[in-house]
Amino acid sequence: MTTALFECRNLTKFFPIKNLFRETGRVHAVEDVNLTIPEGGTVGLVGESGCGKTTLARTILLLIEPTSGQVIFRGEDMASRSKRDLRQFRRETAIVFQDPYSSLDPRMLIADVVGEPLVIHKVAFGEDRDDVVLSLLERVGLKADHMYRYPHEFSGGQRQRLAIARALAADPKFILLDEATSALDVSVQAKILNMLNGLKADLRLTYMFISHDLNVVRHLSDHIGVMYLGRMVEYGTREQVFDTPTHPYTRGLLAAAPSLDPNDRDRPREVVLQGEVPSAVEPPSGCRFHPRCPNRKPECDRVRPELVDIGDGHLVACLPG
Amino acid sequence: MRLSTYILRRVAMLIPVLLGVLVIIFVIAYVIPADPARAWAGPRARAEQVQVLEERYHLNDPIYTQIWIYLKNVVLHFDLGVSPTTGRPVRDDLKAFFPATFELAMCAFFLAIALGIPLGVVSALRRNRPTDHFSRVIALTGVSTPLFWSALLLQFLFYYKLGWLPAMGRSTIDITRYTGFVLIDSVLNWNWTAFGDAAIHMILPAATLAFYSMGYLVRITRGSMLEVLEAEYVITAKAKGLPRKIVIYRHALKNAIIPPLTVLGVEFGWLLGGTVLLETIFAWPGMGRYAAGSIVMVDLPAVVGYTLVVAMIMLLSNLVVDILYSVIDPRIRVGGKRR
Amino acid sequence: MRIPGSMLFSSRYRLLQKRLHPITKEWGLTFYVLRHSTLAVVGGLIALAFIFIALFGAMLAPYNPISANIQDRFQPPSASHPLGTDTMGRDVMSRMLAGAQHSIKAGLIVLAIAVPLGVLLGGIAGLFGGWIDEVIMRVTDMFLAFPSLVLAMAFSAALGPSLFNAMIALSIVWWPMYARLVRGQALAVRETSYVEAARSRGASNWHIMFKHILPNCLSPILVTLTLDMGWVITAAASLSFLGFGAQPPIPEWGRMVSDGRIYMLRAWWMSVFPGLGIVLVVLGFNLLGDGIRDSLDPKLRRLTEVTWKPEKTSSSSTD
Amino acid sequence: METREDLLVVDRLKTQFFTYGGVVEALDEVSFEIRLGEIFGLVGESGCGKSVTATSILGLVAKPGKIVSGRVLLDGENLVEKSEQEMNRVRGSRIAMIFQDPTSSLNPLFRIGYQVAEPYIYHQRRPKRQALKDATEILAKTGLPDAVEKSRNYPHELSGGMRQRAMIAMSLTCEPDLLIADEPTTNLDVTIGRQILDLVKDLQREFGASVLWITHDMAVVAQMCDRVGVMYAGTIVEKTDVRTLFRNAKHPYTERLLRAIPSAVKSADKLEEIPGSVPQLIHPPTGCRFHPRCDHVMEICSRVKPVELEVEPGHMVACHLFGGEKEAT
Repeated sequence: MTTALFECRNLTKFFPIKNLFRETGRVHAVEDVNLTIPEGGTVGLVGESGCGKTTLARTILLLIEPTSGQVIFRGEDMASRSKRDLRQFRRETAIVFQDPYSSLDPRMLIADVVGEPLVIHKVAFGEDRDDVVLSLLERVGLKADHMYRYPHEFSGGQRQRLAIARALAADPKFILLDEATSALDVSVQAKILNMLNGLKADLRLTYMFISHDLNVVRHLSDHIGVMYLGRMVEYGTREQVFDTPTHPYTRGLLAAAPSLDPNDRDRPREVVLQGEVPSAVEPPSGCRFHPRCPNRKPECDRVRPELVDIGDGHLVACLPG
Repeated sequence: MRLSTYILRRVAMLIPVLLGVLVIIFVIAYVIPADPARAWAGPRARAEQVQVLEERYHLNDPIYTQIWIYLKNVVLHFDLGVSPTTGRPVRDDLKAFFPATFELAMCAFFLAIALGIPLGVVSALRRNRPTDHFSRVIALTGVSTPLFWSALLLQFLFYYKLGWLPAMGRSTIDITRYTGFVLIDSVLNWNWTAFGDAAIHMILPAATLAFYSMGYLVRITRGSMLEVLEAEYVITAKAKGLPRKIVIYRHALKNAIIPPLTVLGVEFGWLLGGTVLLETIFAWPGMGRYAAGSIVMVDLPAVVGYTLVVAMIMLLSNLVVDILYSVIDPRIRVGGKRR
Repeated sequence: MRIPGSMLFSSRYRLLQKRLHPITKEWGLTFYVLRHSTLAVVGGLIALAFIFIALFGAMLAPYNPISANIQDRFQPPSASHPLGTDTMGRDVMSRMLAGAQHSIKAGLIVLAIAVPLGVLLGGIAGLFGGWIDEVIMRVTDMFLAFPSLVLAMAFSAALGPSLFNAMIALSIVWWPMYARLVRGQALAVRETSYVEAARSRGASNWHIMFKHILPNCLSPILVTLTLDMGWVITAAASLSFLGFGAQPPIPEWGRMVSDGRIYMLRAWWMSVFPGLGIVLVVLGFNLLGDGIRDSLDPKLRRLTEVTWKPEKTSSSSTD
Repeated sequence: METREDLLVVDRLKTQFFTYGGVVEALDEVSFEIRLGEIFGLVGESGCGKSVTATSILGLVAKPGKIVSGRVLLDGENLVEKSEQEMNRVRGSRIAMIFQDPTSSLNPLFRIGYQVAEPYIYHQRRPKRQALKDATEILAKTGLPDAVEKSRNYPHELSGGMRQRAMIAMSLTCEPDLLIADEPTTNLDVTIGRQILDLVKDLQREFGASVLWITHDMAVVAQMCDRVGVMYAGTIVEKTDVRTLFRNAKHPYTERLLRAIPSAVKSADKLEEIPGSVPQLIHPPTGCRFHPRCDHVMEICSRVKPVELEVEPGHMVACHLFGGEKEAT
């Protein structure tokens, strides 16, 4: 088996809600998450807004400080490191965001945008840097004459290519794709997804892919985690999660996603999720999903289910019964 | 958050700012000039006289002691000290001059709002048509014309050339003073001649002041209205088939009024600043003229007292605006803190 | 993967040219939009004329602006004195020509002090946030709690009335506006994903300040600066009018209005023309500022870009 | 297929935007018809003119834009020729619209209940008190929990899903004949979006309204619509019933687009790509607007705009692959 590049142990992030004088509450954004990202793999993270997937992503990259827990990168705990000690970590990790419009500084030339990590890490300057930028642009399917332009001259898809080129500068090992294709049209998305797959193979990258679009996650990832209200409820390989979904939430989520087959419309859906995601400030007790769960048991509002291996590393947090 | 909690919090936040304001005034007033006591005592004063003054005003103490003494007097006795030039308590002087200034500023303020906001709205609705051009020219001229010059010009025109309006002063008829506000007092006296007289005296200074600050309101209102007219909720309102009047005056206007509303506090501050110039020109017996005179005389207690009062009015007007804002916009109360 | 630099660009010069090209193109577009707004052009011309007069006005003046000439007192506008003469027989036009420099000096000095101070403090407040932000913003609140004219009056009275002191006084009350502007912009920029991307790669606060926040503040500052030029000139004139700024015999315009005040009936031109001068100049800067604001408006730029063909634009096919 | 009466006929609609940069040809002779009681889907990528079609139908095209030619017939009446006042009686009453983003489409300063009640007040002249009461009823119908209480809330106090329910309630107040839904689930989460889809379908059956469903999501089309029009760069390239579209798409664009979607059924490593990118509509490609990106491009494609051909009953395709030149010219 491959080794783990990233490991999160009991990672927790609470955001305090303060008024002028004291803390009045906490947003339970991420709670007690354990996750392993194998080197060379792609871990997908799905869940609806407010499930904590974006917070988890930022905590893994230590863009926000975890409340507790460990972020282990190549066997070393990074969460306890000082800012200066994180330089190498920062060099080897990168992030690509959803919105192609706010992710590029409108006042910077493309050469400066894409070359920024090189300058931050003092890898290359001046003409050398421009050479690297040029090769990066070619990697993502752009041309040399795009180098001296401003971001507003590019379309959404091209901007996303630029964001990927910037992520690739300074040779990272790990790229976090935060809804990286969600703002794009289908035909553009297809190109970007194909490119991401190609880059991964060529440069031996490790991805973490966050999306609400189940089909896209399925297309790209080999392992998938499903989150609900700050907790991981199911984790397994693509086949385990998509073919034999076990947690009621996963099943409901999969059933809720419209299928491309018009004949499915007449079939009754297996699980229909009612209601909305509760507030993360005062999350439900016990299993966080119990108020919406179609097959809840009496003890669900008291007992917190742990992630349990139900075979071949397929983890599910649901009380047996 | 409830509205009352919100207001209490805003008031609590005023106190440190007010303290800071006081410190700033003190630093300006008491540190920089070389020898205020000598200036007050006059050029031929003997050294002992200067010394007496220095002691009376604690000029030889360190600045924090001075601030402390001043603060104690203000808070405990509402005492702003005694003006060395007039020999009267600053509090009494300000009390005598405040109504005139406030009356003028308020008249100008409401005039500016009453003209500026509708003009801005109409300008936006008739974008790039003659009405729009007209109101934009008015606005631009307003903000570009120095107050002192337009005041002089209007005075020259309406008094000297046409003789329609009085050039100076606040009123010529004596009436019993209850509030100090001539317009109100004349009504309370049931004296309409006095009211007319006061109103006529008010026209020129108030109009000058209003014209100056109106321009800004026109611009902000116009810009905000243009933006709101393209907002999606306005399109929704149109798609609902609501009459045009309802779409514009209910859905659009209520939203468009927010940005001009938020600058009203600042606007009022400008008006107060402007009164210094206007009161000098129109011989208006208000605080502004008093302050200008005191500054020339290096009358520090008077200057500090005046500035403190003005700063307080500004902070209060900003507070009122914030409260109004939170009444109109329910979203403001959520976070408690905007920006 | 790497291609040696020498193969790509034959010389450093070509590299520089390539890098500068898009920048000049951006400014070219700005200028193009600006040029197509009649009002902005008028404003720009007034501003230019004013700067020209400020630089060379003293040389152009037909009469000595300072020395008295008693036999020519209170001359109405005529061929020899187009704007009349004042109480000491000095030519009003000459005094105005010679006095322009004081107004522009006031504007430049005030903004030269207030802008860097405001930008620095606002940038620090916005970038670091937390208690630093809290302290800086409370201090700006305190300064903004005074009507600026009153505060400037107090300052210049404390420092002693002179034009230079009036400028110092105005700078002290002017910086909070810029601090607010830059802080607001910094807060907005700090939230963007390009800053987060930079942070994720280990960028320092200073990198973010100088590479992201300040460049993004440039256009709003430019607009405010132009508009403020007019405001500062008015404020300086107001101070002089009240006797806190320029002292006689300096021919500052606000002072000239003040000097002519008591002679309005006898010689209206003494006050009217200097005042008109101020109006014109402030109007000019206002028009120019509005024009610059419009020309930096992304909506208008996009619309105009299509008609603007500075050179052949190569189209790209990948997306 | 049984013949049903057409409720809305859009006939060679041409909407253009007159900007400084030139004329944006947003819609180029778009034609389709919506039958009584059906859900008609308009699908396409961003900028293809879906939303402009909706605003054109309602007569709400934003300023530099204008309907240049064509007709919009609602029960035989041409909406394009109607005056603003006449249109106001149609909008919200006979044709209602649900927008994509419920957050920015609800006025932040008014209570939900009042906003829903407005059509009652202004179209049906109900007294305000009655209208507000009726508004809570229709809100309850859309599945808003605690409708009475929620109707007194401001939009920012509700979740995205609840806001969209309020938008739907608002559109149903006057029992419109036609409901235009402009991507109403795009900004919502998967499970909430599905609830909204189910809701609209249920309400459509109950009210018997026709629906024009605008979306970019093929899966939503598959689950929601009876018939579909596929748009590309301001034109309708293919128009058929939904099952035919997914089984037997004919136009090269539709065909490729369907294969570009990462799908649950086929897990290919590589997705289909369409070369090139969507053209600018200021100077759109001549002839068939898709020809620069098409694999099957022929000489005629760049010269002549293809007309719609019925390749099988009820299946219209605008492509030269399926028809001779004689019909086109």
